[in-house]
Amino acid sequence: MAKGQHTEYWDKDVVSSVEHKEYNTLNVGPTHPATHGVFQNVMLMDGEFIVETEQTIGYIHRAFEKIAEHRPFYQITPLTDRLNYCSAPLNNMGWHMTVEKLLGIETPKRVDYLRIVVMELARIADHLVCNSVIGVDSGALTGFTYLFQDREFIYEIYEEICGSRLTTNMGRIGGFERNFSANAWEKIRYFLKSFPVKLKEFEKLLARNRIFMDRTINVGPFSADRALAYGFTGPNLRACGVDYDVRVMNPYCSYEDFDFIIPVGQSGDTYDRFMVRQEEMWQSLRIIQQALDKLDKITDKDTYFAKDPRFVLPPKEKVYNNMEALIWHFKIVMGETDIPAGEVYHCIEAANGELGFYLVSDGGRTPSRLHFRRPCFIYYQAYPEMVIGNMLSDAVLTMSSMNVIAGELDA
Amino acid sequence: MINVYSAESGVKRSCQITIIVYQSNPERDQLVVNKLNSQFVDAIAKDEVMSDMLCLNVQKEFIHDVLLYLYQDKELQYNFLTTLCGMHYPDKNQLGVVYHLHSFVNNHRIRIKTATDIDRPVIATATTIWPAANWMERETYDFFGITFKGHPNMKRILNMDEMIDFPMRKEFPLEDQTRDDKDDSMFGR
Amino acid sequence: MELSTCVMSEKQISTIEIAEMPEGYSGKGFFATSMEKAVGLARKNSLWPLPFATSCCGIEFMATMASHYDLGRFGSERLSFSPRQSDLLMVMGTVAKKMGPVLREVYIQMAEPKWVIAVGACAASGGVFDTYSVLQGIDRVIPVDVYVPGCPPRPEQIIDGILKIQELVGNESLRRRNSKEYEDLMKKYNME
Amino acid sequence: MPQDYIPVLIQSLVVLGFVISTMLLTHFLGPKRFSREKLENFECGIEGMGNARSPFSVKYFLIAILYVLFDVEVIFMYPWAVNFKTLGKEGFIDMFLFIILVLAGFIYILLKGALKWDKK
Repeated sequence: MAKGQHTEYWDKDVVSSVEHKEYNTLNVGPTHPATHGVFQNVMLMDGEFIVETEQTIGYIHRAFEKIAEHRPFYQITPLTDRLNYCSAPLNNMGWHMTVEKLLGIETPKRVDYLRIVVMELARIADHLVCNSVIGVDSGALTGFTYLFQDREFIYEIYEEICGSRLTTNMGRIGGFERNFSANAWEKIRYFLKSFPVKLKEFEKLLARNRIFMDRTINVGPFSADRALAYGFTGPNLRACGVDYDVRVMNPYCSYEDFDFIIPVGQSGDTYDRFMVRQEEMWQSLRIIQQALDKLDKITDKDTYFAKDPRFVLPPKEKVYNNMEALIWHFKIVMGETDIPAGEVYHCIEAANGELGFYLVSDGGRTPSRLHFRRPCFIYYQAYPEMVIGNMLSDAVLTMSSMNVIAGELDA
Repeated sequence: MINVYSAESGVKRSCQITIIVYQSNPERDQLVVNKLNSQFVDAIAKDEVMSDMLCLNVQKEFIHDVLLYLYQDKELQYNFLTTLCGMHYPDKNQLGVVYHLHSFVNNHRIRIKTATDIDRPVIATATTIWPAANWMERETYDFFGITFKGHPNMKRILNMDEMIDFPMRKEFPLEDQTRDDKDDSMFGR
Repeated sequence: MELSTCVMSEKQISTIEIAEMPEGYSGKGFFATSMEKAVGLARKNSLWPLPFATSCCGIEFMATMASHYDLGRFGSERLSFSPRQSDLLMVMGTVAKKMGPVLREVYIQMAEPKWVIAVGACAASGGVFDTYSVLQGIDRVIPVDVYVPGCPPRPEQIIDGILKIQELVGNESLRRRNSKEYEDLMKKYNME
Repeated sequence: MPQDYIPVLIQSLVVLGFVISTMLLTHFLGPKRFSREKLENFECGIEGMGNARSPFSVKYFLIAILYVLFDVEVIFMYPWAVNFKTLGKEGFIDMFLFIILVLAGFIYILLKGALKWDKK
């Protein structure tokens, strides 16, 4: 009230609530369409505005790290693809590379390129779900139903490679369990031809759409230094303007032979996160194309595992009529392979950020401690800071654009 | 020297598999160790386990100052707390905490370990330096029972609040105790 | 390579039968059947599911709902996230012990008549995770009608589970919900 | 003359009959099971805290009342719109005055900021 000195009661702005007793608590609880999984936000609301929010997670806590201490090394792979189940092969490959780093196994170039093709496909699949669900949360359902068709096609490629759609358990420590079939290569090439058209269509549907831009531009903005302080990694950090990407910072699995750009946003709001994921899908397509060209140049087409046979099952006909092969097969399956004592931290650029595996082994059959660095668990702490002061519908959009996956959140 | 059965040739041959310790850059490790030794006289000890990055043991009392120093030092600039996890050493009867720090500026990672005895596990909190440590410390408390002095709200995060003991300790059973359809004789237990 | 285009020849008579008619007495221009069957037919093809999707099976359910496998063909197009307007509780994914009371509360607040389908090994029996924090099967908390195996079950298996539920709904008698065994089933779960 | 309205009467009886009979039928057909837990309001699965009769922000109430006000204004326009031709010019002027008056009220509300929804 710049004009008058003292303000009578009736002169106050009619809209602002006077004594703030109209706060009511709203429970965006475990079973709520806005939370794409099971976590709970108890929000203190002043009308539509969020004054305070307090999170409860752990509704599907399955004690992954406790299970990992009771399983031999190659049996932990099925655990990892239930971490971020939207892009399961990414976690599997991450785990394989951690054990290879501990054992000092050098994988040949062909295995690295095969892994890169699979990892980039998984990244596209994860960004597909996240971006189409941002559309669903802001009301545009058509994008979801159209894009899921391509995700089904990626499922088909996974089935060609490893037989299962979602929880893939793909590859082995040191390579793959079998070579890619010709059918898989055709499907990958068909995907590279047909998917860009659909992605362009989806981008045209939402990216420059008036309603979508009003709903997402500077909604839940986050500054770069706060993001770093809160341990952000992945597309959410890049949307804030920090170009940190594990594939470039410490390249693994011969990522250094590929050239791709890291998309970076400015203000870290929902629109930047959407566009960063959208651009990353285009970059993943480029990487897969380069990987296919490099794979065609490699002459021998049938090496699909590393020379170090500690984790590679001998071929079946040898196992049936050769004593040593049978013993070796039995040793691998029962997990008696000799693992050196030591500890290793290896991280990969998963779809949500830097997915790290801190593996401590005391030479025994099972790891003595395995800690998963789960990106969702770490950056979801910043959710109150992004949301307080905004409106509830913006808070829903911020949550879905951060792509918090319940499986990875409370492993 | 490890005796290895190679699958294709079908004959047993022994080959030298060297455990290559992937040393990112030893001189930066040395720089960190020297600076820390100069700053904290006897608190730092290099960990002798085979590991892929510089690994330092820090005594419990100095942990907050070491982390703050690594965070604020202009030359080291470890601005990013990658992860923080608890450990349980049943033989030494200790509980430990492992911090992974990563300096974005000069792309260098180090691992800081501390240990505290099991009956009074209290360690200074790192949330004053990185807010990211908030939930990680709550998770470590939830799993191992290490309380972090100075933490904003020190309570369980993943398990049920009514749970009393700490599940990630080695002596805590993994399986669910309410199942009666699993008789241990079939599982060789 | 032509992937998914199958050309329907003209003479092919479509063999898809719509919902088959319940048995009844039919004459010139009229059809009579028992009230139970008519109500069952109506309920069977308009089940409104409540997707209690917690983890990986939830993503497989999204694939079932999307255009490729399309659960809408079976009448359960409309998902309802509030238990008040839902008939079928689809529990998909791991249910931790912390989630047990929530699941029980949602089941109790559902509109009668209600059915439960446990999709996936984790919901049926705790699945891969035999750990201290996972509820070993949701039938310890709520009565379950159909269990769908698989981790995660393929969309076809989920649809097969829905068809099994539709058979149950189709020939359920109108008086089942106040019959004796239903009462002590509820007593067993101490829900009055 | 009145017998021309018999089809309308029958139609309305059929409609009313259908509505009432389905409501009664479903009331008797559907099984009912009431328990204390079931009748509490749904709080995403956890038991509710506090009752729903707590005071809420004045913004909601304002928006609702303003909507009702302008809806009533539109209702007055229906008879005018129906016999627009017969009322002719003076009817137009009378209606115009009425609309101007209500518009003044609307402008007052706009300036007072009662419709400012997304600002604190």
